[in-house]
Amino acid sequence: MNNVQQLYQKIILEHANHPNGFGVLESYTHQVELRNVECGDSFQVFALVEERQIKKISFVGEGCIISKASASMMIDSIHGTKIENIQKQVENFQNMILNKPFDENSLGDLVAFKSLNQFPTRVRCGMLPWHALIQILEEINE
Amino acid sequence: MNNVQQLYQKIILEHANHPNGFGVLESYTHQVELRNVECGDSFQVFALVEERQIKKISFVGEGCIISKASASMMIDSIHGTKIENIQKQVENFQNMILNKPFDENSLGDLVAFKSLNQFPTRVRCGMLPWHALIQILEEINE
Amino acid sequence: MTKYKKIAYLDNAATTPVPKSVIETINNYYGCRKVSVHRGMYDLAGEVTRDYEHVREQVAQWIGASKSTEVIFTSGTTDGLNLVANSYGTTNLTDQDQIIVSIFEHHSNFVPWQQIAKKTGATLKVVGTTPDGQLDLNELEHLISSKTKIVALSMMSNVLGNLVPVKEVADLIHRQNGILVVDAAQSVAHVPINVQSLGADFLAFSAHKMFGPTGVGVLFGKEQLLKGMPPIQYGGEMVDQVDLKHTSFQNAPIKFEAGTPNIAGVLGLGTAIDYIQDVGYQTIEQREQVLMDRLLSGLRAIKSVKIYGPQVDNQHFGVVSFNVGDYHAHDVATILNSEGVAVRAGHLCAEPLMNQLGVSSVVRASVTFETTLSEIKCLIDAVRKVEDILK
Amino acid sequence: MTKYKKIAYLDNAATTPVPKSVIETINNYYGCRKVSVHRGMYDLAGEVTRDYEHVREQVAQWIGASKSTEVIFTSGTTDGLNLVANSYGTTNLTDQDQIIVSIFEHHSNFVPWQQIAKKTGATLKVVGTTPDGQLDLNELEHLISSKTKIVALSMMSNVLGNLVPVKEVADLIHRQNGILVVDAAQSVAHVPINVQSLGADFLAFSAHKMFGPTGVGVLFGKEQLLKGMPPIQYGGEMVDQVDLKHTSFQNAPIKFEAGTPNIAGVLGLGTAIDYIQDVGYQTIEQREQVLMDRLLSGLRAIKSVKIYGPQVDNQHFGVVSFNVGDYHAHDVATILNSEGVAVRAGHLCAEPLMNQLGVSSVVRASVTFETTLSEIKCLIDAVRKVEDILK
Ligand SMILES: Cc1ncc(COP(=O)(O)O)c(C=O)c1O
Ligand SMILES: Cc1ncc(COP(=O)(O)O)c(C=O)c1O
Repeated sequence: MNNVQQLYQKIILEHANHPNGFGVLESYTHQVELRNVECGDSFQVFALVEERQIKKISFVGEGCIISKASASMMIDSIHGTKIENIQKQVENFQNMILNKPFDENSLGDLVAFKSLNQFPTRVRCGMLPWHALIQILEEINE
Repeated sequence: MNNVQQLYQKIILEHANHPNGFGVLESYTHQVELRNVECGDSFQVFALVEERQIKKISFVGEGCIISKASASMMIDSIHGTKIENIQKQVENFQNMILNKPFDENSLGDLVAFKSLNQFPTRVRCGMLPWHALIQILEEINE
Repeated sequence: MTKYKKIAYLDNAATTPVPKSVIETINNYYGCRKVSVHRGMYDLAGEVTRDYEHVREQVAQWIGASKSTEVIFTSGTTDGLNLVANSYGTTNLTDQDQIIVSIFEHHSNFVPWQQIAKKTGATLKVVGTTPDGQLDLNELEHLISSKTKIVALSMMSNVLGNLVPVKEVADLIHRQNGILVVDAAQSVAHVPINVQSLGADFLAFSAHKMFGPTGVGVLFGKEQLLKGMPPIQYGGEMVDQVDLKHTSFQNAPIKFEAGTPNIAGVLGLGTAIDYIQDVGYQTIEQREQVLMDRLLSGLRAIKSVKIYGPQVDNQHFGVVSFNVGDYHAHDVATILNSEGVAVRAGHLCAEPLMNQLGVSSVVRASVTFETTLSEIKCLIDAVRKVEDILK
Repeated sequence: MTKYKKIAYLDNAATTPVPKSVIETINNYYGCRKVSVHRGMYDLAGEVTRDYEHVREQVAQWIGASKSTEVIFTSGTTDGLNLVANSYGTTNLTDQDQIIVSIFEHHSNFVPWQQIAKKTGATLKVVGTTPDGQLDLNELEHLISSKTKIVALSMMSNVLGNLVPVKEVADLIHRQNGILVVDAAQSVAHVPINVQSLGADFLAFSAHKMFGPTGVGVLFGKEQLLKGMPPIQYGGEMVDQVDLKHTSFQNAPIKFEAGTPNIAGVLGLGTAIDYIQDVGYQTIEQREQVLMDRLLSGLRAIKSVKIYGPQVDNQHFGVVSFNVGDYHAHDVATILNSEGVAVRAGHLCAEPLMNQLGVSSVVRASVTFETTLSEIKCLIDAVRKVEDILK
C-alpha cells in the first residue's frame, strides 16, 4: 500500500460513505459551525452535554472523504465519554496528525488516520470536525 | 576639460551668479510657476506680451546653477523676439539638450549647455525655465 | 523556464513558470544595480530609472494604450482593481447608481465592488451565464441602464476558461455613458490584449500570471478618467509639494504610485513581455489549442468526469475545471498529487459561481504554451486512477 | 553583495545592496518552485506556503512580536503606514481628536496623517526639533493630551540620522490611551528593533532598505488593535465566505493581505533577516560607527561644509546630510557623481523639515556596515573638488 492508498483505506472510505452521527440532534446544548476556507466546505457539530458528559453528538455538512470520515470516527470515539477524557483524546489525535508522539492504543479505529501527517495540505480537512469539538469543549469549560 | 568642467564652464557660472532678467516685472501679461519635484526648486517666469512679441520677460525663484543659468541665458536669447521665432529657438535648444540634431549657429551663448545631454539627471534642471516659457507660448496661442 | 522537479505542473492559472531571461533581469538588478528610481542624481540611478520607465512605455505599446502615462504599476491585479473601486468608485458613485459584475468573477473583481456599493449606497447587480458557461449577453443588455455607472468584468473566467465578448459589453455600457473595468488576470498569458479594441476604460493584470515575477502588476486607465481620480496612498514619489497644512500631488501615473516601487518586479515584467512577444500570441494559441484538445478529449473519455463551462472545442483558453463523479475535489487533487500531478482544487476564489454550479469545489487543470503533452498524459492517467482508489 | 561597478555607493538610505544569499533564495524560488501559496493541494505548494509562513514567524521573533499573526506583509513602509492611517485612522478618529507627527517625518509618515486628518476632521499637530535636530520631547509633552489618539513617529530621520527616544514617547502617549505608530524604515538596517521594549502599537519597515528585495515590507500591529480594523483591500485569500450580498473576512493578518502576495519578496526578506542575524547588530553598529567617524571628521575638515542634525559624535546612524557653501545640492551631487560617488540630493521626501532647516535641498551620504573606508575617502576627496569647479 502506498501512502495515498493508506490514507484512503477501506475503513475511512466506509465511514465517509456511511458516516455515523450524521444529522441534526433533536435537542442539543451546543452547536458549532466551522469552515474550511480553502474549499468552502463547512461542518456543523451538535452536542447534548449533561453533567460534563457528551450524551449525544452529531454533525451535518459537506466535505471531503477525509473530513467526513474524521467526523464520523470522532463521534464514535467520544460518544458518552467524560469531558476530561475527551480532552485527552483530542490531544492524542492531534499529536498523531501533526506527527508528534502519541498513544496508539487509546485511539482505536482512529489510527487509520496515521498517514495523514504525510499530507500536510490535508491536515486541515482531518482536523476540521475536531476543531469544532474543541470549540464546544471551550464553551463547556467557560 | 572633462565633462563636468564643461558643464560648469565660466559663462554658465557667470550667468548663475549674476542672472539677467531676475526679478518681477512691473507689469506683465503672463505668469507661470513650475517646480522641480526632485529638489523642490521652483521658478516663476513673467512675460509682457504685446502684438505677438515678448516685450519683457523675467524670472524669480530658487534653483541650481544649471537652472538659473539656463533661465538667464534663455531670457537674453529671446528678448524682443517674435513668438514664431521663439518657438523655433525653444525646439532648437531642446534638441541640443536631448542630443538630437540641432542648429548650433542660431543658439549663440546657449551652446554652453551642449554637454548637458551627458547628464541625463540634470536635463530637467536645464529645461525648467524653458518649460515655463513653453507654457506661456501655449497660453498665447490659445 | 522554471523546472518543477518531478511534477506535472498544471496549476498555471494560479501562477506561471518564469523564463531564464526574467530571472537574469532580476539577478542583474540585484547583482550590480540595486538602486532606487526617480530621485537619484547619479548615473546608475538615472540608468535604472530609464529602464524602469522604459517598461512603462513597453507595457503601453503592448496593450495599445495611447500614452505611457495611462500605465500604473501596482502590486498585482487585486491591487489594481481595488484602486479603481476605491478611487474612481468613491468619487463617482451615488445611491442612484448601479454596478454590474458577472457571476463568474474572481473574488478580486467581485468583493471590491460589493463593498464599494455598500459604502456609496450604489446597487450591485450580477449577470449570469448561459447553461454552457458563456456570459449571458441578453441578461446583461436588460440589466444595463442609464443608472449603470460601472461594468466590471473578467475577460476570462479562472474557472470556466472561456473568453468573454468584451467589446460588445463595452459598446453596451458606453452607450449609457458608463465605464468598463476589465480583469485581464487570466487572459493575459493566452490571448493578445488591446485596450482600444476591447473598449476597456480600466484593465488590470498581474505579472506573475504571465511569466513574470510576483508582487507586481499593471493597471491601465484612460487618461481622462485618471485625471479626476484622487490618490489612495500617500508617500514619497507621488507628492508634488508638502507643507504643514497642504499637499499637492503629481499627475497620473505617479500620483498612484506611493513609496519605493517593486523595481526588480517591474524590470522583470518588461522581460516577461519581451518573452511573450518573441514567441508571439499566434504560436501561444496554436500550441495551447493542441494541449487543450488532448486534455479535453482525455477527460471526456473518462465517464465519471464532469467538465464545467463550454462543452465545445476551442473554447477553453488554457483552463478546464472538472469533478470526478461525486468525489470531493480535494480528495481527487490529493490522489493526483500522489501521482506527481499539481492541480488546484477548491472554490477557486469564485464562490458565487460555485453556488450557481451547485458544487462547493472543483478540480482545475491549467496550462501555458510551455506545458508538455506528457504532462497532460500524466494528468489523464492519474484521473483514471481516482475511482480505483476512492471507490 | 551587490557589486556597484566603479562607484562609491553612498545612497544606502534609499536602498541597500543585497547579499548573495538573498539573490539565491529568489533564484531558487523562480528557478524550481514558482507556485502560489495558501491554496495549493500539491506538495510543492504546501512546501512554499510553509516557507512563506515561516518568514512570518521569523519576523515576529526578530522584532519581538508576541504572535506571528501580528505580522502583516505589505509592499513596503509606505503601504504599511497608509494601511494604519486608512483602516485604524478611519475607524478611530473623530473631529475631537488629535494626531501628532514630527517635523522630520518622511512624506510617507506625514501625508497619510495629514490626509486622514482632513477626512475625519481630526487635528494634525507637528512637533519640532531642538536646534541640534533631536525630537523636542518637551514640546511633545505639552502637545500630547487626552485628545491625542495617534502619535506617528519616525524612529530615525532619513535626513538627520539620529535616533528618537521612542520608548519615552510611547509612555507619554499610552498614559493618554493613545497609540504609537513607528516608522522604522531607516532604523531597521542599523539598530535592533523590539516592538515590546519600544512600546510600538504599529511599526512599519521595507525589506529593500535592509538588504532585502524590492516590493515587500512588514507592518506589525498589536493583535487587539488589528482585530477591530476593517480590511482596506478585497480579493482572494483574505475572504472567508462570499455570496451575492455579503462577504465575511478572515482574521488578521490574512484579512489585510488581498491577492497573490510578493512570494519571492517575502522569501527574500526571510533570508535578509538571516543575513542580519548572522552578522549581528553589535558588529553592524561597531563598523558603522567607524565609518561615520571617518565620514563626519572628513566633512568637518572642509570649511564650507555645513552638517545638519547632531553635531556630536556617535549620533548619526549611517546617515549624514550636508550642504557645501551656498551651492545647490544638485550641483554638488553632479560633481560627486562625476567623481564616481553616488549620493542623494534634494528634499529627501521631507519638505516640512527642509522648510524648518531653511533650505530647499541637501546632499545626503549614507552607509551600511558593508560600506568601505575607501568609499568614504572617495566622497571626501570629491567634496573637496566642489569649490574648485563651481567657484
Ligand atoms: C524614514 C522613512 N520612512 C518611510 C520611507 C518610505 O519607504 P518605502 O519607499 O520603502 O515605502 C523611507 C524611505 O524612502 C524613509 O526613509
Ligand atoms: C480572473 C482573476 N482575477 C483576479 C485574480 C487576482 O490576481 P492576483 O492574485 O495576482 O492579484 C486572479 C488570480 O488569482 C484571477 O484568476
